[in-house]
Amino acid sequence: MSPQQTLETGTGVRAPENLTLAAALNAAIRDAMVDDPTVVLFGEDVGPLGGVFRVTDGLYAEFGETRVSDSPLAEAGIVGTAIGMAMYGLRPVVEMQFDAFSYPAFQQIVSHVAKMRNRTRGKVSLPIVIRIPYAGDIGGVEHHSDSSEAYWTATPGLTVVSPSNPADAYSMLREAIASDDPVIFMEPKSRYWSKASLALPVQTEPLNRAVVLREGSDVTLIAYGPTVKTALATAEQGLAEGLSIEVIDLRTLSPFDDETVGASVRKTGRAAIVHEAAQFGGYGAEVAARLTERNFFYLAAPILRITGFDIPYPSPKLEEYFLPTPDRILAALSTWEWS
Amino acid sequence: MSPQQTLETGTGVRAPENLTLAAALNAAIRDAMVDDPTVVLFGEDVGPLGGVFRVTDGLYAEFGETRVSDSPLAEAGIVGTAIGMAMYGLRPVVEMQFDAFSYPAFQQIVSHVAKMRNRTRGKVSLPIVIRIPYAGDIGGVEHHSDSSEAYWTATPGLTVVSPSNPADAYSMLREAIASDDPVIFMEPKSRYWSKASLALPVQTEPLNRAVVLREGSDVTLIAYGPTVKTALATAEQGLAEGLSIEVIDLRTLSPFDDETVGASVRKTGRAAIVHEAAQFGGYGAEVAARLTERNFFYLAAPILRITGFDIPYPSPKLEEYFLPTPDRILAALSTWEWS
Amino acid sequence: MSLNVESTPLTAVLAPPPLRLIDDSGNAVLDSESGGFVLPPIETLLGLYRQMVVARRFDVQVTALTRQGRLATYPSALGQEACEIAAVAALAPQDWLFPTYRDSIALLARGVEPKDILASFRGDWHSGYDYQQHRIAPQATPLATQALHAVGLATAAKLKRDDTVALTLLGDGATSEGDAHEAFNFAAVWQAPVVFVVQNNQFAISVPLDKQMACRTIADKAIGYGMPGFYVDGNDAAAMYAVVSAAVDRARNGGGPTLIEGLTYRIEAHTNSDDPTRYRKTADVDLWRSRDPIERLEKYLIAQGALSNDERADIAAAAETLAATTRECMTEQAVVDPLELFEHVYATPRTALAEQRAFLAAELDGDAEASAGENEKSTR
Amino acid sequence: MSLNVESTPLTAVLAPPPLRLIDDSGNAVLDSESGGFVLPPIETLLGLYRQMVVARRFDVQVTALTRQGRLATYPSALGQEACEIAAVAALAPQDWLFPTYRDSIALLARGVEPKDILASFRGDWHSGYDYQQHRIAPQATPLATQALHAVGLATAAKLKRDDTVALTLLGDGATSEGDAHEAFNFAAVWQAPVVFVVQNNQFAISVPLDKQMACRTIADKAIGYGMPGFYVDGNDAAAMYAVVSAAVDRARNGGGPTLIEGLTYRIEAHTNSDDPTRYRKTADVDLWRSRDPIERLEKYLIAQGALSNDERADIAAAAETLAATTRECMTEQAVVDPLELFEHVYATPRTALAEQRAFLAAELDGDAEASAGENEKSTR
Ligand SMILES: Cc1ncc(C[n+]2csc(CCOP(=O)(O)OP(=O)(O)O)c2C)c(N)n1
Ligand SMILES: Cc1ncc(C[n+]2csc(CCOP(=O)(O)OP(=O)(O)O)c2C)c(N)n1
Ligand SMILES: [Mg+2]
Ligand SMILES: [Mg+2]
Repeated sequence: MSPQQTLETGTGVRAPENLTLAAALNAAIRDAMVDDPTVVLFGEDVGPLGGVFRVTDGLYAEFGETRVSDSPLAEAGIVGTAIGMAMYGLRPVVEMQFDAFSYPAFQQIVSHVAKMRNRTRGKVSLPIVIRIPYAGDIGGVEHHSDSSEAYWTATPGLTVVSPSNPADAYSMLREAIASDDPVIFMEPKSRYWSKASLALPVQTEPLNRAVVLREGSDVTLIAYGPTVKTALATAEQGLAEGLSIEVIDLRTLSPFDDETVGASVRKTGRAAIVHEAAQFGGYGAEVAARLTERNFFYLAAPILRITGFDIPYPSPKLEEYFLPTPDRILAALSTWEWS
Repeated sequence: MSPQQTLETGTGVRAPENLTLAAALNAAIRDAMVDDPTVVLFGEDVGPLGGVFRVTDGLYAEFGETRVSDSPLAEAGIVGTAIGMAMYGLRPVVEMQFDAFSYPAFQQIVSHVAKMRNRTRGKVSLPIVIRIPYAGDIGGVEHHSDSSEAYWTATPGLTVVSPSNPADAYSMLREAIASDDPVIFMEPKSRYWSKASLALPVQTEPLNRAVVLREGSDVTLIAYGPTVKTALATAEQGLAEGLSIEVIDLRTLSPFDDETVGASVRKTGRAAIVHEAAQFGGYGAEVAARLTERNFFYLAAPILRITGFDIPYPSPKLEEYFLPTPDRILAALSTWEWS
Repeated sequence: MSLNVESTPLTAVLAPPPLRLIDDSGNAVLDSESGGFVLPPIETLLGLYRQMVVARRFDVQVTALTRQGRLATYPSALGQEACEIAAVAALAPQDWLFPTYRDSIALLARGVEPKDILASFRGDWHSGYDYQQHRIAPQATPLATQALHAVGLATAAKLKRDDTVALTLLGDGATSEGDAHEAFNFAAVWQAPVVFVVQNNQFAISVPLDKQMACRTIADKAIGYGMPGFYVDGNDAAAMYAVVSAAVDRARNGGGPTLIEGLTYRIEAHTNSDDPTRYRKTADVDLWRSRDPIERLEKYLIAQGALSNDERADIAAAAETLAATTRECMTEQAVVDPLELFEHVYATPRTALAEQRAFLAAELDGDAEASAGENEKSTR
Repeated sequence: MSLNVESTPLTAVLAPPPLRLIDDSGNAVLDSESGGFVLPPIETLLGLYRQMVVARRFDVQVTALTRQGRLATYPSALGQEACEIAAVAALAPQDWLFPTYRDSIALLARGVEPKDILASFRGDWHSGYDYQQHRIAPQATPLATQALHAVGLATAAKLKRDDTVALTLLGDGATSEGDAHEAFNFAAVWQAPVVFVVQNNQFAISVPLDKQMACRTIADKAIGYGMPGFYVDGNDAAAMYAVVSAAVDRARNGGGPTLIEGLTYRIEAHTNSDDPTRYRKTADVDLWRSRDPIERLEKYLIAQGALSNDERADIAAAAETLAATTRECMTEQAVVDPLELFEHVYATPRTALAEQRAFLAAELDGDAEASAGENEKSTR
């Protein structure tokens, strides 16, 4: 867990509570809206319903129609109007209902959100947060379990982050909203209901820093979002098999924290990256490629990628075969020649 | 140059001609339309104008409105209707006018074109070719020089190819049109006007095979599309410096030809990949990661990526500083410890 | 001001009453109010009635099974039977249907087996039916995307000079998507033989229509594309059938596309994971329950003496049989083959997928290490 | 058939004549034909005339410079001056403009310097002007995307209770994009203070309007969004000014969005790399040349005795001065700093970009090898 401090906020410090990741996100948006009147929230069903995952529960009632609103059902419209609002000094937080439903907004995100600051030579910043519930393991029907991070991380101009636990969820979302850069905020659906006891407001490590969640000496296991839990379980299981696994939660996917991860890899000499998305062209490729480039002579073995297969995300009955498991990860690690 | 044969086609064998890559593509579409009445062509300005790059020049006059037509100006519409046509037994060839203008079609491509066959358990194939002129080096104003290959290669279900010369342009496009899988056909804009003497119809190596364009013993230099020319120039220049560079033209980006490229890397022990797109999360990451995974113990040095910087494609006055050059590539290679 | 210069703002203009042929009380409307449409023959109405009753029974059954946790999710069309059934009934065998997740009963009406309709909602592969045989595209989830597929297919049929029409079902919310616009426009420009049936059930999950658009009716949108648009009482099966049939005929005869709005109501929650009490009043739901499309048609048929007790019993029996089939198919364990994961992604075999398949096969054989290592070793 | 049930198909219906206040011959139209709009005051018309003449001179000058190879590309607005200038003239200083690549003369009319307008067309960074100061968004290339930005900005202004209006310029072709639909719809639902001015210059590169849409007029599309739509003679600066001004006022006073179509013609090629002889007849171009918007207004002003020879000379002189400035700024060599490449991508500094910047700096210093090696060595 990253070191936690309390954050200055107009909403004051509260007693520790048992909070889900979804509730932590909710609190982060709420506190940001209390602290900064320029923060506005809109998207599909984020108003009275509180979002299909209830992440925006209660915000419509508290802040009213002018700051929290259901938009027409059109994702390019949501992101496109957020751009205009940001140009006029607002800080829009918008929701794409599911990962695959961000695709209609692709042009607005890639050609404008990502590029506006650069094309205006720094004169127009777009402090927009695009929240995207992503990944699977919730028994979702087709198109509801995509992991789209590779699309965003391949796009210069975007900051891409993904929390794995309630404390980070709160802290990272506050920071994302406060950032002058647009942030793609990827929320691991399967972790929405995971809990932690938190005294809000909490401040964890800053964005752009990876965190060593568990120290180990044999292998560096790199994860983010939904697979952090898997990586931690793997480390536990590995211990029983006599393998000391260091687990890193990337937290921010773009930029990549070369310093923290590189140091770990140079220490262990072996690394593997775990994600749900397909392997081919996935985000893990960048992780493996850059760590190898920068640390080749420290490596005792190739960096492995334990990921989803190179197929569309499968139906619920088959997802257990698709998702990386501790067993599969340990099996992969055991293919290295250990000398 | 890949080995060339002539292809059976109703259009007959023609005398050798000096053809540009654009003209070779034009001939490929034409011959495919002559041979197969189910091939139809549509998109923005592909009719009487013959496309902004003249790739479809003369086809409207030859085949008429029912087989070649200008569509309304809407890329999701173009790809979406192509899907319906393919479901009814046609083989649509559609054009996205520039790379960045394929983004409005992103959802149709990623959620449908790529997934239809899988979600229907193989019952519905979509033999669609989506032609995308891509990359820079033509002095294009903003949004006209994107390299989007990483988006498509990260998407299971798509076949992604890019020819680098007129012979491949013809042969690969014919094969793409004949394929029952949807193909993203990426055309290197800066190479449209490069010429070769060809006797059409020509058949080069099949899709999905990379080709060793030039043998060498010290380094494997991997390129595709626009950077193949750069790689060949680098090899030439390297020779003068006493470096024997093997140049591989990938031709097909997804799937990756592990066999051909792996064999070369095992031979040379050193490899580098060159592309125009930004490095972070770019296609080169997959190339470096998988070659390292599979050939780690043959590698004398980390696989290098010589690519565009991690910034949006710059304005014409600055593109010379952005694009990989032989000098930059050779400088990068010289950073390896050579023993 | 010359009226044909300014396109009159309609925001403040009340929507007209929708076209209906049978009113709430089950009486035929006056000829002068029927918009030039005539009541379909009584046997047709009886057929629609039968299908609607059966569909309702299916829908209720599946919702119940979903509450029992037998299905992962089910978007009910309860209350929307007139739109769904009439749309399908208006099609000829060679025509194609492009449905959404909401339109399971449309598939049922076109002859797809319950087990095949429900496959994906149970968590299995998308759908089991043969798309080409049934001429039904897979139920679409990404909103409005299927409308473009329908336009493409219809255009292909036109190019081939086949007399095939494509009909696509859309939700009110889906009309806000860019893809809906592009579909309407391509259809109009290409004069594609396609019929767009928008089921205006007044909600997109929790969002009511007045947050979705400021236009008087969805049908009015047709004007902006230069195609005919019809605003129809979506709980009147007779009207829906008459208007959709006319549109299908027009499309078949080279008259191009039509946009039809059926005004109806989503009685159930959006899906089982939705909580409609958060965004709408029970009183509204009750009001619309009282405007039930099946009851309306039933009253009319009874008044016409066209629905005997025998007939009703027969229909009820058919509905119960289907319900039983539906329950039974839920008890069958779907046979799941993990290795099928790799089978359908490409028509052209891929080495990498063969490798991954072999890896999974070995893992399933309890031989994971050997498998994972193979690749590495073979290349070393 | 009750007319308010069926949205009349308009495909076969001829478009009405567009609204005009001054006819082709330079005469004011009858009050009864002016759609309730009145001619703007003569000083306003004179101001429009001056700006149009100057804009034309600029446009012709830039096209000439482009032919000489001094610019990489230039999309001319020749013949569209009435739309461009009237749209800008109707705005108050606090209002925002969201232009496209075609609308350089609109920027000029809003006070942007030639060198700043032309920067990107010369191959330099996008634009040199200060967006916030001029309240002009960067000229948009991805079609129709800027319309959504305009709606967002207008909505933000409304939320902040500012009396700011956003006006966006769109092409006829761009209205086919999904983003245009979403922009129109969001604007209408949110009652955003935004004005959409579609310059229907009858071509999207080579594609004529009848392949773009089957609707009678683009203005008719407004009906489907519940907002007012106006079909205006885009070569009549008086009418464009009157209608846009009314829309801007309505937006400012809480009346929501308006869609205005200006019917005009693209006299030049799409850009210098286009060859219009492939897709249109010279006779058509000549016809539209004869309907020149500047000549029309000139005739009117002369007939009114409002345009003295001195005034004309003065305007001509201003135009020539601007042309000279424009030529001169083309001779200035833009100072290009390669290291600026890394400066504006993010507000938050990134280590990786600093590394890449250092790499390029070293390369420029002729020290490429040292630089490329640094990273590898430092981590070894
Ligand atoms: C492109 C896209 N965006 C968002 C969603 C998520 N979603 C599923 S159903 C739905 C509401 C659809 O409303 P409507 O079109 O009225 O159809 P209904 O469910 O009422 O039948 C939403 C927002 C989606 N499936 N696709
Ligand atoms: C999304 C997108 N698709 C395609 C293009 C390529 N393109 C540039 S201008 C143009 C035609 C636009 O026509 P219209 O909207 O009528 O504007 P005009 O050029 O006539 O002013 C096209 C297709 C683009 N810029 N953006
Ligand atoms: Mg609905
Ligand atoms: Mg135009």
